[in-house]
Amino acid sequence: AENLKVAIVLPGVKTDKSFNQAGYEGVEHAAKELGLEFAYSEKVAQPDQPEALADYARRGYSVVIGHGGEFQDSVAKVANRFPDTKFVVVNGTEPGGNVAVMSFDFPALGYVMGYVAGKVSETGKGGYIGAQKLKFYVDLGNGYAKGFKAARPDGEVLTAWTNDWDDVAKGKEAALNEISQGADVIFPSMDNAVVGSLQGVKEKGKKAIGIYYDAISNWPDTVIQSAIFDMRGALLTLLGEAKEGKLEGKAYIYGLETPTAARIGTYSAAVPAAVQSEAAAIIEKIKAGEIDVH
Amino acid sequence: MSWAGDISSLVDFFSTVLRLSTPIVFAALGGVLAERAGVFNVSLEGCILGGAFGAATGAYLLGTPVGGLVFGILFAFAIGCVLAGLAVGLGINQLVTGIAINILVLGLTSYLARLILGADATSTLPGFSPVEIPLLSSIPVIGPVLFNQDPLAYLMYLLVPLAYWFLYRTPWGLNVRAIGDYPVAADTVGVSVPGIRAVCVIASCVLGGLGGCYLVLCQVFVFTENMSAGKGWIALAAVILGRWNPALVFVACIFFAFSEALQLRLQFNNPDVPYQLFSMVPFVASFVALVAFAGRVRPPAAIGTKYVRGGK
Amino acid sequence: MTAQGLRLEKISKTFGDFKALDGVDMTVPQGTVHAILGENGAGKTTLMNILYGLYQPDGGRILIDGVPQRITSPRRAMELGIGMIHQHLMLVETLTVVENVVLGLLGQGMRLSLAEHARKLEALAKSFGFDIDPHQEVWKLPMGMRQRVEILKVLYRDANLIILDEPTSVLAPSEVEGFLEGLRRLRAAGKTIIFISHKLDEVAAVADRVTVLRRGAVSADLAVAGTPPSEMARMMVGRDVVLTTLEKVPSKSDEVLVRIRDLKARDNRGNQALKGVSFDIRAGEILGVAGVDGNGQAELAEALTGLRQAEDGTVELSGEDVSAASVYERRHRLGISFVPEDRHGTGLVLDLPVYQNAMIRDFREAPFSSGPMLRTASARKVAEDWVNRYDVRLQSVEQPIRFLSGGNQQKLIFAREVECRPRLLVIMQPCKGLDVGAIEAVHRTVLAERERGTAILYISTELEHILSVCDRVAVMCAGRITGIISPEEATSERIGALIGGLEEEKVA
Amino acid sequence: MLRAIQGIYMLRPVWAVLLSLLVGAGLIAIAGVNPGEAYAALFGGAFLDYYGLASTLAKMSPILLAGLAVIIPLRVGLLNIGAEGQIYMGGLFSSMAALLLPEMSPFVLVPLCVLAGAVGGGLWGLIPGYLKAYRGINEVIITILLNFIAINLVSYVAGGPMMQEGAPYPYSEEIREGLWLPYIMPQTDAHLGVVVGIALCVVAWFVFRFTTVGFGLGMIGKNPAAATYSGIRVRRNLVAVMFVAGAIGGLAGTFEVLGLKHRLYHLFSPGYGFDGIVVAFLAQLSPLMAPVAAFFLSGLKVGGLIMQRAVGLESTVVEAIQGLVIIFVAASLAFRFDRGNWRRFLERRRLLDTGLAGGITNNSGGKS
Ligand SMILES: Nc1ncnc2c1ncn2[C@@H]1O[C@H](COP(=O)(O)OP(=O)(O)OP(=O)(O)O)[C@@H](O)[C@H]1O
Ligand SMILES: Nc1ncnc2c1ncn2[C@@H]1O[C@H](COP(=O)(O)OP(=O)(O)OP(=O)(O)O)[C@@H](O)[C@H]1O
Ligand SMILES: [Mg+2]
Ligand SMILES: [Mg+2]
Repeated sequence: AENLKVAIVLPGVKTDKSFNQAGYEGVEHAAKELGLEFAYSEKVAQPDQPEALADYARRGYSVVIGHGGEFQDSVAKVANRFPDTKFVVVNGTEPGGNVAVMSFDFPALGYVMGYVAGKVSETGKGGYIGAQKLKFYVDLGNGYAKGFKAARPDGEVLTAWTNDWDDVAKGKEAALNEISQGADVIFPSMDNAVVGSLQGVKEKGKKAIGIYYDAISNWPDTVIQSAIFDMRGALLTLLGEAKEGKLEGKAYIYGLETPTAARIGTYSAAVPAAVQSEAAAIIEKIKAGEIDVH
Repeated sequence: MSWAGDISSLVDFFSTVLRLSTPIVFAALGGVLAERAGVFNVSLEGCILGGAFGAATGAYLLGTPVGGLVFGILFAFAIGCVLAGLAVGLGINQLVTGIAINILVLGLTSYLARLILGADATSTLPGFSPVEIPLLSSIPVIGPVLFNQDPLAYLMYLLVPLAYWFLYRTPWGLNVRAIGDYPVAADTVGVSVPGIRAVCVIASCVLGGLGGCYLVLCQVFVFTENMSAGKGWIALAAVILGRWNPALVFVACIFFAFSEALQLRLQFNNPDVPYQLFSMVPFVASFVALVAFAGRVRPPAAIGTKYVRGGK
Repeated sequence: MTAQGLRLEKISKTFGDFKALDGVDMTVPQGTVHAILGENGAGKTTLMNILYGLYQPDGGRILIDGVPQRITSPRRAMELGIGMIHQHLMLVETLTVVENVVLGLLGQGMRLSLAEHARKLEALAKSFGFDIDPHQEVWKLPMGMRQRVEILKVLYRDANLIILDEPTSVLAPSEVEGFLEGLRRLRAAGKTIIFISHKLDEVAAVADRVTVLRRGAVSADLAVAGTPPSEMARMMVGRDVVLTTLEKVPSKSDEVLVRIRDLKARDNRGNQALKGVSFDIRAGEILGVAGVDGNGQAELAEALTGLRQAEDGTVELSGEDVSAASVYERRHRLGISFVPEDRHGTGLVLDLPVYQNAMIRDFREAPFSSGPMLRTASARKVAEDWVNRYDVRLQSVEQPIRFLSGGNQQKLIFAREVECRPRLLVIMQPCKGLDVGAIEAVHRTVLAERERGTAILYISTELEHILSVCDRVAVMCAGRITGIISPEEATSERIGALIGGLEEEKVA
Repeated sequence: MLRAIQGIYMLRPVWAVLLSLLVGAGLIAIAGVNPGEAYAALFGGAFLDYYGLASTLAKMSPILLAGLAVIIPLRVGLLNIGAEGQIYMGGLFSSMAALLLPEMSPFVLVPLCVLAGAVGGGLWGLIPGYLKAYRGINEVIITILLNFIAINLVSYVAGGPMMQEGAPYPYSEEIREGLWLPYIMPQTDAHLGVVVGIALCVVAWFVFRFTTVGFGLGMIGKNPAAATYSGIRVRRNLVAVMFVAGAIGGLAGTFEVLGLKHRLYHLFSPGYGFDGIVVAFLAQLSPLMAPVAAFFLSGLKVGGLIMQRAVGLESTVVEAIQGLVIIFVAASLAFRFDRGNWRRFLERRRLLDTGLAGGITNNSGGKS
């Protein structure tokens, strides 16, 4: 058969070291592994999103990915004009027809991170920093808080929303603020701004949780564990199904049971071995459905 | 409020205020200089970004923060030359030039950053570390906030009075003020309008660039695309709020940073109030301050206009 | 060729299609006062701007002390020892007097020593009989005071060749006297002075030689001594000019049209500028208001026309109290017309073409509009008609009015304010900067209005003009009317005393 | 000769575009893409392709209206940096009307929604207008601050009280299809907004050119003292003009909601208000030129995106090229043609030539 052509539309820049970059690299990786042809558009503002999706469909791309929940609606509109094209909404909520949605089990990973953080925390206070209250990031934060409390029933998680995904300085200030409130394990979940938060945590000698990739490689003294939402793995799986023509209009949610897509990263030495094995047990319980992370 | 009672928390709070205000102060001083000379420098945003990019590149390539500072200043200087050439030399509309330069700088810095910094973009760059000033830094609350800072913050302390002195106490400053208000009069007494305007614009951009340098070399130690994130616009607002007077502009920047820091704080105490409402606080506060305290503020009269000699 | 002094050879300058200067030759020996006369628009200012480096000539050359010089900028001119007082004030209004004076001054180093300069400036001012506060911001000063600052600015620079482009247009007579005396002293000190003025008596009093320009070319160059002023006027305009009194028919009506009682108002700085002014004007009567500039005249005019809110007092027109009427109402329903002092700033929109300036007052009425729509064609026709009847010299009514000479701009304003058939005409400084021909034209217009039965308030610092056209003269000092007298009783001592605020008389 | 020079002069924006593209070609080539191909995609895509043209027109709607919202006050002497905030308020008010008003005939409800959007933007313009006219507070700073406030306000509403239950992104419920603006090109997103925009431009042109109201406003812009002198109520007019400008900015937001997204999204305008400033000056404040400038700018933006998709260029290059084009075009427009200067220049050359032919150079000008 002819090559499957895949396109991804990114709302931000592909070098944000975060959500957008993960999406871009995910498609790139999957395309290489599976031998697909791929294209991308970055920094596509909201008003241009429907046209970007439609244009790729017209150009003969058979899988078009909208990278982010804001594509849900645009995809829904465009999809019925192109019945032969499969659309995927990353972090979408409403599958159906030729629209699939793909997301991660944010609460579950958040729970595990929260549990580890709660065990490591000396002050009993954790910190979560998001940019905007999008559903998945709220879920992630809630999971984190729940896990934290599971590890430390008297504990508490401070939450801050910076209202900006990329403002590094604000990211840093938010972290410093939480630290000055007594939080000592911070979990930032923005885009570029994460770097600022980690910087702040590092300066104050506190601990942090990484997101999307194994952040300990860049922040060896600061990051104790990372919630790896591996777009590469997820998209590889998803596009693999697409290549075999099995992509359906349903929700593909990758959680701890699909470690290629969602898993925990490397522990730093700051996390005692006992805690590590407790966490492993927690993961198993979540997989088995014994813990409600929501 | 709970945090107010506790000294170390207070120090943290004011440190936050200072950190948030420093890049804006740099840019706003640049804005004062350009606008006093009659040029509306909308490209401050681009200058901050360009300075940040230059700082990152310099620090990355040369491995020292001083190298970063030099590169940052050079990059902002180059932007200043472009703006001066276009807006002062050719007399192209200052707003359009500024906005176009912002777009260009955003594209170009991202493009070059991908080219030069590439995969190393996440790693921490060398930066300045705080220098404690003996004695002064041991003053309670104020000491650790003001006198345990990085070199660029000290530079800012110097620049504010320096800018004031320059504008109001030197013949050059007099020339600048005259040019911004009634360039014809300045021209007829032999003051070179385009020359001084060009110098002011370039200096203004360099100041904006210093704001960018501070972001990279003293605050976050990485470069990220579009990391200026609207600070240039806030600086412009501060220039007007401070009535084109360096000292008042400094106060306006501090006021702004204070409300920003306050809103970040307030969020923790009131997690149930939507954060967007808090995000509005600095802007609403500035708005209220403006309406409450500003009388009729007259901008330099010749702002935004091209000066052509001759004509009746 | 004169070794010492200035020589201009065959200077020409074109603006667009218009030849403003056409081969002008002029020689000014060192240590003399040289006057330039010419109608409005003759090219005097243009010539001086070329000499000062503001314009580049299209042809010809400039020799200073026998050496050809290219004067590329005012800075170059200053280096050559040239200083200039500009016809339109070149002051930065937000700066103080002393700041304006030291602006651009060479050799100041890094420090702005304002206090020291202020002291020197005060001494200099005193030697010219001027009284100024060096630390006052310029925007707070009345026009006459600003003109003094402009003069001091140049004198302070100690130039060798001083160009004075209409330096005395809003000075009071006593100040003019001191100023002319100062010029003579400068001449005695060996300075060269080029003096442009429309006031022939000033020229006669101080100049050695005079060059007369007509339409961009030199029409005469002669010694002042032995040339009567009427002869100079004739050479400027190309015909005889009535210089003194115009014949007046006595006022016909006894109807008091305007009644003003105890009018009070504040100026822009919030100071009490009008402290209770009362007077009447009958239909067909011209009431002159004399006095040193800045004694409340501007506030009086503005309060009458509604541009300034009166604090207290009443303004009655034909018995109707109009104190509360808006500007629009006063202009249209009540028929108040106003020729403002500042024709560029208030009376005209310089960027608009002549015909649109003609409709500024009445653009909401026929024939300039019908309903919400402008009637451009008919506006052009009206403007052309006015241009013909009031002898406005221009190339086309489509020209931006910026490019008309001051006299012609003034004539258009008069046409506009008079053609609407006003009941009350308020005129302020109507002859500022006008040549003798234009002044005559303006005064004819004023007298024709009087004939028609309009009440006219004629505010001016030019006592001579007031005495020649007005039926009665009110003198203002410090926001009060110090006396109202008839021109016949107006001896210079009496007026001088009134202007100084010495004599209080019963209000007529 | 003079005519030829004038012809070249008339086309100067075109030369500017070509020149900037030449510079941009360098960037594209360094990025490893064939510039010819890239530009073919940009222009072919934005202006010649059916769908591309539709995109251009869809984008032109907010940009043109924002441009008009800048032009009108600027002609009256006010600099409206706040079109962005007015767009947001327009979007907010119109979507609230569309979602909250009771069911009624679209013929009533659509105009009501549009009106609500216009009023929302208008009120947001009224604030700086009032403060400027009656309090003398600089309108630039007020509009900058109001931009930030409006953006956050919409974020709050779209992510809070009006957010759709369980939505993955802060946006409101969908507005029902009966209230959508009609499309002007089938199968595309091009909606009626651009037509309204052009119509408003013509109206604005007509008002400024042919009516007494427009004449009065123009006078305020050129010399407010003279306007007061002529009996115009300057303050009142300033406030009214800012209301109208704000309303037009509000329409831009309204049409984004009713015509394109059909929901209130947070951050729905990616800086159209600032594009409006560029349009205003490229059009040299002429309402009739505004559609041309807006069409060009939207084409450039849409074409940039198409170029990304067609040849795989990074957004950074596209942005850099957009900046270059705007700078060059603005530069070319600032370049003034002075007939007299050129004629004198040619005349001097002719004199010189004849002089040289005759063997003597007697340049009577004699400039040293
Ligand atoms: N920049 C310019 N562009 C076009 N025309 C001009 C310009 N400056 C002056 N002119 C024209 O040149 C002529 C000479 O003007 P100039 O100001 O030299 O007259 P003037 O003799 O000083 O008159 P006045 O007595 O009114 O001051 C006038 O017709 C004027 O309209
Ligand atoms: N002479 C004055 N001194 C101080 N304040 C004034 C004066 N005149 C008007 N104002 C202020 O200006 C505002 C506007 O006055 P007014 O009612 O005349 O408004 P308007 O008719 O809309 O404007 P305009 O008269 O300029 O066309 C008022 O709020 C008043 O406080
Ligand atoms: Mg003159
Ligand atoms: Mg009023």
